Amino acid sequence: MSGKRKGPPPEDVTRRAEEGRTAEGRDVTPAVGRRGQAGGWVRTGEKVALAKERWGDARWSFLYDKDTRYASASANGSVAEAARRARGGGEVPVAVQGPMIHATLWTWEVPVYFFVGGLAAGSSLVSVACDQFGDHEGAELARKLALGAVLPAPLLLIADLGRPARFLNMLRIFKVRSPMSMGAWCLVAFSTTATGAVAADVLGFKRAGRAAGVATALLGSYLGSYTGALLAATATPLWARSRVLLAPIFVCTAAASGAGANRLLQRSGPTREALGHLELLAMGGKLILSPINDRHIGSLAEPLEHHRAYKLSNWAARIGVALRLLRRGGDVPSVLFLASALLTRIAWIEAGKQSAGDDEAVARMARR
Amino acid sequence: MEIAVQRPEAQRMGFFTDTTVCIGCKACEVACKQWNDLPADDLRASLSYDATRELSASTWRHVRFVETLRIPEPEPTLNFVEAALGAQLDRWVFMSDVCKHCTHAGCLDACPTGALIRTEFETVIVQSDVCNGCGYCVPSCPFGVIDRDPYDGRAAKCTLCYDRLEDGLEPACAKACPTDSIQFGPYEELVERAKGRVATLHERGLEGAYLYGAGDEPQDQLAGGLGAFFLLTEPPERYGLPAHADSPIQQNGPIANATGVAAAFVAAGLAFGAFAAAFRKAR
Amino acid sequence: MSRPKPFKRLRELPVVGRAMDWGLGPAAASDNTLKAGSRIAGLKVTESVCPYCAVGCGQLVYTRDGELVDIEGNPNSPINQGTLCPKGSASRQLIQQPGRLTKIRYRRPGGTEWEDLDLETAMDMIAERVIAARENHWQEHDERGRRVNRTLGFAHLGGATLDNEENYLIKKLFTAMGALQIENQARI
Amino acid sequence: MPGLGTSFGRGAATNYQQDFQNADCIWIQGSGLMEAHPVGSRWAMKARERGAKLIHVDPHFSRTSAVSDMHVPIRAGSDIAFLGGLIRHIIETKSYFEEYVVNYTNAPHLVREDFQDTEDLEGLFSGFDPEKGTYDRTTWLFEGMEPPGKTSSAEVQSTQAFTDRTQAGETLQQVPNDPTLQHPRCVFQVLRRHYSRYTPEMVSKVCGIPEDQFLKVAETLIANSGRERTTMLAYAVGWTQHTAGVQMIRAGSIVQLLLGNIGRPGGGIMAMRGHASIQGSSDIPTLYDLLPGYLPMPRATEDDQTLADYVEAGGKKSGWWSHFDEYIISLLKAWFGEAATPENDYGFGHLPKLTGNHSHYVTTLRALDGGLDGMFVMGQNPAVGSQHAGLQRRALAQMKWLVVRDLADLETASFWKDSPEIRSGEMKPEDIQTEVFLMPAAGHVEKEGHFTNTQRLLQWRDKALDPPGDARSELHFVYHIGKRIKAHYADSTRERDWPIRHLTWGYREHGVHDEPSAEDVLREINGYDLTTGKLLNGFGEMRNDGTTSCGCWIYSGCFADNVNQPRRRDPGDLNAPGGSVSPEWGWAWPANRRVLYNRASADPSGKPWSERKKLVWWDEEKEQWAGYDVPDFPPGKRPDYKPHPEAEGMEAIPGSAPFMMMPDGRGALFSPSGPLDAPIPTHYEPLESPVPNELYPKLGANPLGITWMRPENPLVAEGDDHYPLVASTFRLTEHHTAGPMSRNLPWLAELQPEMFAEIDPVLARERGIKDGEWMVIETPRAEIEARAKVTNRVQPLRMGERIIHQVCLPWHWGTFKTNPQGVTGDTVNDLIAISGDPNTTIHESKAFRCNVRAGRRAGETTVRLADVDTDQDPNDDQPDFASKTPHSVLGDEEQA
Repeated sequence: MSGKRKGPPPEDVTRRAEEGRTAEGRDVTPAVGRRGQAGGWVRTGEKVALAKERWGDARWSFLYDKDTRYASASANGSVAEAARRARGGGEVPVAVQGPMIHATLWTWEVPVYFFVGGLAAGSSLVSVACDQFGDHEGAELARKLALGAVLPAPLLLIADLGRPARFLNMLRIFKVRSPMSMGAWCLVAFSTTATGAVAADVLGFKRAGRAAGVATALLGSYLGSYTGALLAATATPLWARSRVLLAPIFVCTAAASGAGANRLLQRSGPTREALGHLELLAMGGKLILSPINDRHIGSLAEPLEHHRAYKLSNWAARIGVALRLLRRGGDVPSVLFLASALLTRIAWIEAGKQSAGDDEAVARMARR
Repeated sequence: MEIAVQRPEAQRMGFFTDTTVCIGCKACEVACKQWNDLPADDLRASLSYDATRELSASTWRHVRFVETLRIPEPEPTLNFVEAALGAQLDRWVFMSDVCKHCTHAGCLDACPTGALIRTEFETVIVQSDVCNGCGYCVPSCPFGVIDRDPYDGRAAKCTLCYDRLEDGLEPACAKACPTDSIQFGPYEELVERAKGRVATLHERGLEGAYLYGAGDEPQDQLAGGLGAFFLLTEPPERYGLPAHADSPIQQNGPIANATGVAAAFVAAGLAFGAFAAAFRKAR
Repeated sequence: MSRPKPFKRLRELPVVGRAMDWGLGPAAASDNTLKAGSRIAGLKVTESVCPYCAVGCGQLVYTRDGELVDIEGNPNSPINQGTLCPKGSASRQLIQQPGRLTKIRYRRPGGTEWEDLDLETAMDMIAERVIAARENHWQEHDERGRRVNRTLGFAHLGGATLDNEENYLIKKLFTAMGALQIENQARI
Repeated sequence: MPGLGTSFGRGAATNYQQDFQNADCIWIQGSGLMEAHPVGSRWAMKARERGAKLIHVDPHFSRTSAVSDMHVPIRAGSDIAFLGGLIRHIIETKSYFEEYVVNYTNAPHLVREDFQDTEDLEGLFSGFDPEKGTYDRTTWLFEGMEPPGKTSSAEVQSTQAFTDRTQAGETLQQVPNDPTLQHPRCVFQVLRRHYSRYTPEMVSKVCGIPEDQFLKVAETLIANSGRERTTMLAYAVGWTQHTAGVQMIRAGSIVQLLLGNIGRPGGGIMAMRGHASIQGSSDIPTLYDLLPGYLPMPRATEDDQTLADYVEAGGKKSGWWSHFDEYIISLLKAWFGEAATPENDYGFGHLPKLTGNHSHYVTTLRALDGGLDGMFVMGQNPAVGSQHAGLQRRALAQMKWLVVRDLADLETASFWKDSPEIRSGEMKPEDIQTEVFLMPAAGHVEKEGHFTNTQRLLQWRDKALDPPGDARSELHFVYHIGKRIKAHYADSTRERDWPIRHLTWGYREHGVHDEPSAEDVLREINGYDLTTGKLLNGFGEMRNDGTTSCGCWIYSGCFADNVNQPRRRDPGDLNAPGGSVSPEWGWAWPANRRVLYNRASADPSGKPWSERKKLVWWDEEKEQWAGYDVPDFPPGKRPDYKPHPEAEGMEAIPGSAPFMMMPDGRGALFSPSGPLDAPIPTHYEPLESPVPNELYPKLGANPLGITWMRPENPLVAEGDDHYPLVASTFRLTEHHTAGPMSRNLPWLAELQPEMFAEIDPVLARERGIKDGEWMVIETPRAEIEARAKVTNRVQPLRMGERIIHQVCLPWHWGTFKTNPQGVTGDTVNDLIAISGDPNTTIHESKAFRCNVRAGRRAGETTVRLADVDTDQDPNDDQPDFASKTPHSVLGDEEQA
């Protein structure tokens, strides 16, 4: 099922059709259910009439009691062995009858968020490097860019939520285990330090600005990489099997997009050149890592390899790299790298959906 | 510990779904919807006798109809007629699928809001008053169980009737199941009984019977052991189940995070290198 | 197949290991969860029988202030022992179904739409019509002169989900009126 | 259920559902037990886990087959050939339970010398009248017997349906017999000869069942019957809905008698009935031909002119029916109270009299011809659920008024607004003069009362809440209409109004809606001793002098000790020996017996046949029958009791004869004056069969099968190759009958949203039909569309050289829904002709001819009937009923 549906759910249509209908002494609202929750939890502390306490009604079983040959009292060791027989082996022995797993429901907001997050992370890195090498003006610009890039991120994330009004629940707990939780916290922290850094810059607290920039960059190292880890830590075969290289690939594109965006805006010659090197290296990294990953995961990569956005992203990267190596095209390669970064993320998300829908692939992955 | 609700006397509870006594009646699906007051899904043309097709945010029990009957290839030969005449109609298997309430629960690990928790019965539930519908749990379930409702926006799945358990009632599906294919009880007892069942079936010659999700050696466990486990007679893929599974976060998270952060530092190194080179040249 | 060893190892580490469980545990439990309980606790229960097939499953009907809350199987019944089939499980929806009639609908001859009718009026009208049908089609004797005291002017077709008490009164009243064409599902 | 009634004495399931668990083999035929009765099958599944074998004989592989050990695909409608094959196999291999057969069945009785079998007369028995198409059954009697009553058998034919008015006037203990079973005219030998040609090869040829598979079934049944083991047979409408339906049940009964399975735990025959109280609605019948307790509705013949005539014709000198007079007099006392006196025959003369068949289909045709003013439809949906539903809808349009009572709107109430005929333009609302009252009914939890389930168990429902708005129970409706009618006639002095004026109607009212007391009605059903005013404790206390009243004699005792017995709710200790009987849960008729004829669970000397299968036995110390169940036998009658030759009533039943409802106390292998169409079941093809009758090529279908030769009811003509396929209908777990109780409930509708048809891959390929796509099913009556399910669950059958394809149709859909989440679909009953079994007038929906093609239907379903001219005299209800078989019978052949 696709992510979200417009309009009222069918049962609400049914219910509304009967609105206003009354009957003496009785509620005649039809019982057609409500979504998203288990109906009516109430603790009264009272007993349930005609039910045996402590799950007594479920006692084994009413049906297959000792007067049947349902189960022998003692199991031999063959039980684990039987399961191993059925579940073992590298090949799927039968035709798969799916569906196996659910694909992600994320729509365009998520890859765009991944993109801007990566861009922001890359920019934060650029700002530290600029500071380090004395281009403080460039650093300030990079910090502004990082802030500018990260500002729409929460909006994108909120827009993607099923219940946007509950965005703050993201900060209800701090869950190290969950990349989504860590990512949300990281985004908050990153936004805070990035805002602080820019504010300090603007107010003239140079040192504070730089320090905040360093902190932002440190957070950026996670912001730029966790998105890949987030995908890899799911059951979607394409992502899960890419667990080693997916985050590095995302880091590459993050760095390239950060560098590319900065390069388009920076004025200092050396900085621009350095950024040119960086985006080249980063994109080159992506162009090297991606095929390695694709080969590593074999046929699971097919939905990705066949995805138009993926092909486009690769071509954009290749042409950009070629132009850059040939020292042609001026700012065109940077634009291409930015496009490639965005397309890469779109491709990975969309291909992931296809991958999860491929029951054979899911079954195969689980066998190996 | 993971357990969010602390009650001293609580113990692990689970489902044992024995497909060898399932008659495919779908009582569990309806009993679940009745108790949990869930709506009907959008209508879909049915495959086999299965119009529900999969577990969803509003279908927490789902009976799979496993067709082992193959329709012969439509070759216009006499053999085709012969094959159809001689087709062996001995297997049509039904399996009531449900949330597995994994020991290593992918959805629970993934949830950023704490909406998903482990209860005192060691079951995994979504707290509907917390969930903000981020959707991360959906691809994080290796069994395709949890889903986000397309209209409501929140994720929802089987709670093993948490509210009923609190009052000492058995879950609605297990209670309704006319042939006790769905059995409910304290986990350890349930596993012992299930093992005994497998042994009995083996004695009767049904060598293919096995437990899916319980009774395994530690290295073979599915997601650390399933709170709701199954007795199956065909390879798991026939039921849309993976042969192996674990919480994807526990399986892939550390590695993916490590390589990601490492890559970020490599990128930082490269950035510094690029700047160093450029600035050296400029100087 | 790969196992989650790194995670397990991480979790066993002294400080980091603890961190891996942050966000889980009691802090995550919500108010709604802590007050969870079945909504039928303390409610009035009535013992009933499923209206669908002839198996005769016992049902427990839980009501709160005259409103239906839940119908499930009666564990005491030796027939179903608390279980129900999908239809029986849906019987709350049968009672609270969308489109459930609560008012009489009347369609006049040649009418194109339903009209409303008061219950008492409808009962009077129906009684009038049955009486008329009886009178108009009364047969004292058949064509061979044998006494038959009957009317073939109206008929009854009953479902087999009617109570025996209801069927008894139907048979009794209509037979006394001389009606013969009293039939039910048993033949259909 | 005359099939069971004429075989054993009572037309009801012999055992109880929990007793499945005690069976060693469960043989399911003509029933989708797991699909249609999921909770009943709970006990079959338990039996399986106790080692029992499950056999499912059915045209298609269903969920029932999936959990059975064996699925035997059979051509729909060929069951008697299969059953006859079993009978032959059991006899020829001497696998019958000899001691049981000799002592408990009529196998030793000698049949009259002039009896001629189908084997001599090419498919007919002696006594066939080709003019009338009926049998004079005199020659079927046992040696020395006289035909019962004064009425000619043709007239019996026209009025007898569903009654157990059988073997009247017989006194049988003097029937010459041969306990060695060797006499050529003894029933056993007659049976043997009758089935001699039902060989495995013939079974294969007729039913399409491979010989080895047939033999495997036979061997399994035999291996699981006898002293130590029992087999239970479960059937349902898969047997009753045939023009030879009663004979199918009879054949199954014969198998169970030969194997010695009746009256024993885990044995017997479970008639799996389809509706909550369908057993109850035969016991307390809303059926034209019965009064409560299976007393026959009086006929206009000389047999029934006076009470004395009626009792003489209906009662029997021996066996339980010798109490006949007590039952009818007590019923009249219950209905007419003080006004019923010996002087006025207790008002018997005022009862309306039958002159012919007034069953549902006859009434429908009468309505169609404009002969019916109005109809009450309560909890029924004939516009979908009755056969030839298109005809039903057209008939509704001819009535002056229609009262429909249900929980929600449905096809029958809205036929004038939304039906295939309205959509096709054939009928216009403006032209339909039917006045319709659609009355909201109360649901099962909104009223109190009791249902009688498939095992004769009366179970009381308490009322949980008030019905909403103007919704009322049927009890309320009938009671208050009754009050109005009584008021209208209160001052009448006309003779014809006597029954209304004197009808007892004094039920207490309670609640805001003045609901009559259901318990008061139940008390009346139970009966009173009018001398003391106390409730009767059972039918044993009833008298024939007008001092007792009872609304339904078989239910007498249900309010014993002034306790609402159906409301008892103690299941007892289920794990105790015999604990599965649960005698304190509800109340079963008769006399709370859970296994009928359970005297047969003990051997002739009164000892259980085996320890494993003990249920009821003679306790020598206490000098009475004892056991886990209430003995279905006079409690103090010694097993060695031998009646005096002149004995009458129950005195005439020997202590070793377990079937005390039968005049001779024995189970009927041969039924001399039971069913109208055969004393021993014979294979007849369905009315519409694509194959000739292999056994009786000159005959084809049941020569007594009822059909209506009218232009609106066209049948496939013999030799018409346009309809080469066999269609059969079946039920799905997810829906209930004609659908109003399930199609509009979103929770159920989503589970089976669409009408579908199951066909085999070979047929699909031939017709270019693809799985999941649309297909059309066509008969001379209509064409409907459905989603194709191409599956091996339906197999083409090889019958000799012929290959037959079957089309299996679930029938729950109709074209109207009350809410957006409901589902609709074409109505299968539009396809099916009206027809009838001669004994019951139950139609044949389980086997009829059809054709299929890919695609959607061209117009509305029954548009082909739009131009059929109906020109019949509505009062001409006699002639068109008389059975006319579309197949040639011998008489025609001879003329030709």
